[in-house]
Amino acid sequence: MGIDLSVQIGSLQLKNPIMTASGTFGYGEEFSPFVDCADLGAIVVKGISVTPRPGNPPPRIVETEAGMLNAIGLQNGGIERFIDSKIPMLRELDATVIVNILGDSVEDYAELARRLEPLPEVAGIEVNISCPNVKKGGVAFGTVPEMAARVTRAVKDHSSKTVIVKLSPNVTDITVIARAVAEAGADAVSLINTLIGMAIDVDSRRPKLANVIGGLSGPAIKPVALRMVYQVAQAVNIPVIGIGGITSLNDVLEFLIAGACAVQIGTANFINPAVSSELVLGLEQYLTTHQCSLADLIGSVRV
Amino acid sequence: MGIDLSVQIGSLQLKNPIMTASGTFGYGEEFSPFVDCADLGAIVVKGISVTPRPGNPPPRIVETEAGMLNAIGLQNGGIERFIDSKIPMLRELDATVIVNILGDSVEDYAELARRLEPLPEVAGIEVNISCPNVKKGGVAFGTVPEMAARVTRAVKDHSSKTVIVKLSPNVTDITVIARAVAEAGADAVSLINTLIGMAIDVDSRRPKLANVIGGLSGPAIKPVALRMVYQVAQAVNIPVIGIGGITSLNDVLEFLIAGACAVQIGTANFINPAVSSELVLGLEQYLTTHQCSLADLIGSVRV
Amino acid sequence: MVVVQCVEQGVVQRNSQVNQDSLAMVILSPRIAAMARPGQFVMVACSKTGQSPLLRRPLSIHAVDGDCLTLLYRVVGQGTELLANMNVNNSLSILGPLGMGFAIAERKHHCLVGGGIGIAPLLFLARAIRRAQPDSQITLLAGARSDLELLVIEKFQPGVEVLIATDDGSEGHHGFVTELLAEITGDVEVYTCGPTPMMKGVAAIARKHSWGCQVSLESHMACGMGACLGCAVERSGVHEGADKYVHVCKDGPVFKAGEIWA
Amino acid sequence: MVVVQCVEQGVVQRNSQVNQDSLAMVILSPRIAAMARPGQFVMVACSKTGQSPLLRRPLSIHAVDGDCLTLLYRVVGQGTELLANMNVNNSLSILGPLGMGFAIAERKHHCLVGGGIGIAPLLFLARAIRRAQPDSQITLLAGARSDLELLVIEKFQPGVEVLIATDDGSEGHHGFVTELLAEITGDVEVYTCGPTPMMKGVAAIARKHSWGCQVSLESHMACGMGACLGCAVERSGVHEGADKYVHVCKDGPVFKAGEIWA
Ligand SMILES: Cc1cc2nc3c(=O)[nH]c(=O)nc-3n(C[C@H](O)[C@H](O)[C@H](O)COP(=O)(O)OP(=O)(O)OC[C@H]3O[C@@H](n4cnc5c(N)ncnc54)[C@H](O)[C@@H]3O)c2cc1C
Ligand SMILES: Cc1cc2nc3c(=O)[nH]c(=O)nc-3n(C[C@H](O)[C@H](O)[C@H](O)COP(=O)(O)OP(=O)(O)OC[C@H]3O[C@@H](n4cnc5c(N)ncnc54)[C@H](O)[C@@H]3O)c2cc1C
Ligand SMILES: Cc1cc2nc3c(=O)[nH]c(=O)nc-3n(C[C@H](O)[C@H](O)[C@H](O)COP(=O)(O)O)c2cc1C
Ligand SMILES: Cc1cc2nc3c(=O)[nH]c(=O)nc-3n(C[C@H](O)[C@H](O)[C@H](O)COP(=O)(O)O)c2cc1C
Ligand code: FES
Ligand code: FES
Repeated sequence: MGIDLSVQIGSLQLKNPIMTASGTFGYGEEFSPFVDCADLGAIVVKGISVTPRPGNPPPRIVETEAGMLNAIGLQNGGIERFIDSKIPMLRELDATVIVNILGDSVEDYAELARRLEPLPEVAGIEVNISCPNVKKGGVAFGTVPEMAARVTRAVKDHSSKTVIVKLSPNVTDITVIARAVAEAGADAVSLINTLIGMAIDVDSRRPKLANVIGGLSGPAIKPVALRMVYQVAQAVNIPVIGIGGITSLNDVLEFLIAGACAVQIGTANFINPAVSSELVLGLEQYLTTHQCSLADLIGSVRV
Repeated sequence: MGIDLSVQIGSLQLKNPIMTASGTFGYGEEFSPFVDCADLGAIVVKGISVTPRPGNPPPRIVETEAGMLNAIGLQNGGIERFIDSKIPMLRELDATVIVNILGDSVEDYAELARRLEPLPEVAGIEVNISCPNVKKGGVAFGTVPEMAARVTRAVKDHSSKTVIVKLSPNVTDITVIARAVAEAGADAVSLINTLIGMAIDVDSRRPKLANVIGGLSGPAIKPVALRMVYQVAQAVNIPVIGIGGITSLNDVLEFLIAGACAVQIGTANFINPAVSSELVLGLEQYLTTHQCSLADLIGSVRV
Repeated sequence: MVVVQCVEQGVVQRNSQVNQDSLAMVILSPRIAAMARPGQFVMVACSKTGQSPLLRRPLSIHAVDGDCLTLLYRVVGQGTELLANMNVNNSLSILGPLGMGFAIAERKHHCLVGGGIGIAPLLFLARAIRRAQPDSQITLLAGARSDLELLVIEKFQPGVEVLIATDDGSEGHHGFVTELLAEITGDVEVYTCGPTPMMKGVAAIARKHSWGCQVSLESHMACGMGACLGCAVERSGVHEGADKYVHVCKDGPVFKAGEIWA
Repeated sequence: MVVVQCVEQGVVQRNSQVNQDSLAMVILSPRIAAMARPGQFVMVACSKTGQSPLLRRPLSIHAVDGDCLTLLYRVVGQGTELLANMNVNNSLSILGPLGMGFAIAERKHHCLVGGGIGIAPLLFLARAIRRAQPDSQITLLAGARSDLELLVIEKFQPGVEVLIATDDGSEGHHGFVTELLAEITGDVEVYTCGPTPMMKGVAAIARKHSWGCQVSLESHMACGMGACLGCAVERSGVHEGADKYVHVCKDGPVFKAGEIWA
């Protein structure tokens, strides 16, 4: 019998702690030549909104040292098209599917949760609170604890699925937000979303992204992500999912040791499309070689 | 006649906009085999406190992707020793010297400003507000606008020198802090200090830094720094000094175009100890070749 | 159409200068070579995975010879510089083949218009047209700033008529490559790759003559396989919501000109 | 003492394996070679500046021959791996010479104790002692896990008595290198470099005999020249404020044992 890699996130049991990060793995099918999605802990699909969004004008991405900036602008076909055209395909993939949702208002989030509720193909919801609240003058839901809590409650009220709230790192104290959403009923938190960054083309003196600013991801942000995961793991009693620059088995282990009970792979999928399933194998081998259980590892950092 | 590289920061005129960042250039003398400090816009010396500080136990530094974490712990010999043993040496260097100061209380900052006031060798003060306020339970001065403003006022009240307030990036909205210190009388702001990060040694399961967390610097943070400089340059009417991952002439230009009127070189000094004076030459050549003045460049980003 | 890709460890067979700033790299990469179609591209890791630069670089497939791919690339930055420094027997990770290639139209005359390094995907295309339609006419219009920049055009011959335009008149027509299209008539399909202004000009002429016109676009890419949505390019006409943009890596890089420019 | 440093573009003359995981690199680096003293080190850029890994790597000066430096290094991670892949005529940026080296004591007997790769700075030292004090006795005690790990000891001969200890007894004494010190008596100065537990053991024995003892320490470094304060090591005894730590790059890497361990 192999080693037990399963982890519990709310009412959801994942085969293993390796997930893919929203917006970096499409809807899973794009990666089918490289990864059997059924082998992963879960896939988190690209963020879905109530109505379709065109996304930002190009250029949308630019490379930086050990990272990249993106300003995709949350392009997606809306919940309707997602249900009609993506759900049948996701059923075939046989993966544990978590749907990342985003909105301009608390009502948007509630509506999305309600629409996803009847779908057996959807195992959980990841609530992206990095978006600006249109009604509150564009301040991001993720930066004000009360607003983050309200979104969380709205989603929980309309969903019996596992609800993960995805935290923004662009805050003074991420533990305050984490505690607020935990108290509001979140089953887990995932972190971090991208850091806000910018790049300028010196010749044209224009921002390299049409949107001026964008989200920084990749190995460059790993130290910040790991610190926040460590802090949040101390601050809340719900599972923490680590995200940010994870590329290698060593990175996965660092996040688990810091207190994450699962991790998401983002930008690394672009460099090695098979990385997520390689990391499942790598983790299994590591635990076998070191005769160590996943529970032994998680949160085992000695300070 | 060469091109005019001078910039005005408060009452201080710098020869050129290239400075070195506090904590990365010692007290200047360490770099004397590589750089004539008199050629630089200014050197910012390692942070000084009222009483000597031993600093943190080792390990204090760890490398990360395109960056490094440090937890030096503000080691310094205190203001007394600085005046006795470093000022005479700094006089010899013939450099424009800015002294970085740090404290546990508003009174500490005021005291440091008062002690530096009579020294002609000190051209300006850079106020590091990333330190925790011991009296207010350790919340960093740099994260609460009112506290940042109080520190600024205290220093300005005791100093006729140019006062630069150095902002922490570990906040939700850096423009709020920038505006607060500008209103409190700061002559300029410099940003960014390091992002807070962490690294774990997987074998020992211990943090790689004895202090557990540390400050992330280097090319990895450049996109975040540039974004914040751009935002702050829009938000305040005082000069902005850009810091964060600057390594090449292209980086210098990006920060100037984003709205910085000067820059500080930090981690890059470790990789190429002559980089700061090379950048002065590089900038001069660029402006000559492009028949462009410094004023044309600064804040010229077109969005 | 089922698009099949893989990641393959390619082995450099040759990496030689074709002019001052461009090289041709021949890579043993049998799986990708077997699947590739003209107009498709690969994403090349220019450094060992995990090292700088982080992202793979998109490069068109210039030719396929047996188990080998040829890439024709201009050195413009860190990634292509690392490629230029590779030696025979070095290996590099290649992801591909990617995207939708050119559709070989049923036409009497195929007119390939390349500007600068935009000639890269056209050789593979010319060979495929020759094979698929041995009796059709193929013309290459190659544009460059000067004769020093004229890349690999001899590889197109025989079987392809080659017309040249240079900005400085140092070879062929003195002027824009688009001006060479004045000489073309009949039942024509145009396939073009090069700077955007050139391709727009080509597309405008093609529309006037009611020729078919396929354009090969570039865009900054992260994944190369439709997952990141980074490579968006606006479609012509008014489109709502998620249909406002097409994605160069997956919907392209080759598009019908009318889909992009009204 | 005036310490003078420079950054020099060194050119690799030789880079050859000395055992499974260690190499010796000979680098033409005339300015640094001219200034170097035993026990000093250099900071080597393992990649082109600005590329991964970011920081330079500290390596002891193993030998100086004319205009050349030799570095003896063990491959342990990204930086040293890049060094191992360098070829003759490659160039690399070297910052040095750095730090305070060994002080050659006025003694009848100089005892050099190296553990594993810690032998690196001792060859340069042995040669300097031989030159400065041709009549003194020099003994090298070299420790390793097994005979496969015994590095370059033949380079010390003639003129240096060599005693060996291996953990597995595959060569010399079966046991710790510290145990070889039992055979040493007289007016001795000990110079040691290797794993910390070994050096602590050596220092304890030296103190017992009232020998002089100099230890060469390691610490993670960013600048290598006293500017970043990253390489701090705690001093023995109670010291207040900024004097609690010494800095390996500037105050060391060689320290009197008593300054570090009480
Ligand atoms: C589908 C496609 C096919 C291509 N085929 C070829 C070809 O056959 N030969 C050739 O020489 N070039 C081709 N290009 C352009 C080539 O991808 C860029 O020149 C290359 O990525 C530059 O990388 P660099 O690191 O040298 O330059 P840098 O400027 O350092 O690159 C920085 C970043 O910008 C991106 N980038 C820079 N220029 C371009 C560009 N023109 N298009 C897309 N991304 C860019 C890079 O991929 C990288 O992420 C193609 C581009 C696309 C999208
Ligand atoms: C003064 C001094 C002299 C040295 N002389 C030699 C020598 O002659 N031969 C030799 O093989 N090694 C020597 N070392 C150790 C050598 O610096 C490290 O093995 C090397 O830096 C590892 O780099 P890496 O990228 O291969 O390993 P990685 O583990 O990838 O390095 C990661 C980071 O940790 C640092 N690091 C890792 N190990 C050490 C270490 N032991 N000491 C200091 N920093 C470390 C690296 O510099 C780098 O910043 C010396 C160290 C010091 C401080
Ligand atoms: C191209 C791109 C698109 C992304 N889209 C989303 C999204 O739709 N919703 C979301 O919550 N996060 C999104 N993210 C953030 C990632 O899920 C992840 O939090 C972030 O990239 C950090 O992880 P990494 O460093 O491993 O990439 C996106 C990231 C990238 C690079
Ligand atoms: C080793 C080290 C020590 C530092 N010490 C100080 C300090 O004493 N005071 C301060 O305000 N900033 C200090 N900093 C922060 C730098 O001045 C600078 O803000 C930061 O490193 C970002 O710039 P960089 O990416 O160019 O290094 C230190 C940074 C490093 C790397
Ligand atoms: S490059 Fe990722 S979708 Fe096209
Ligand atoms: S390495 Fe910077 S002070 Fe020693």
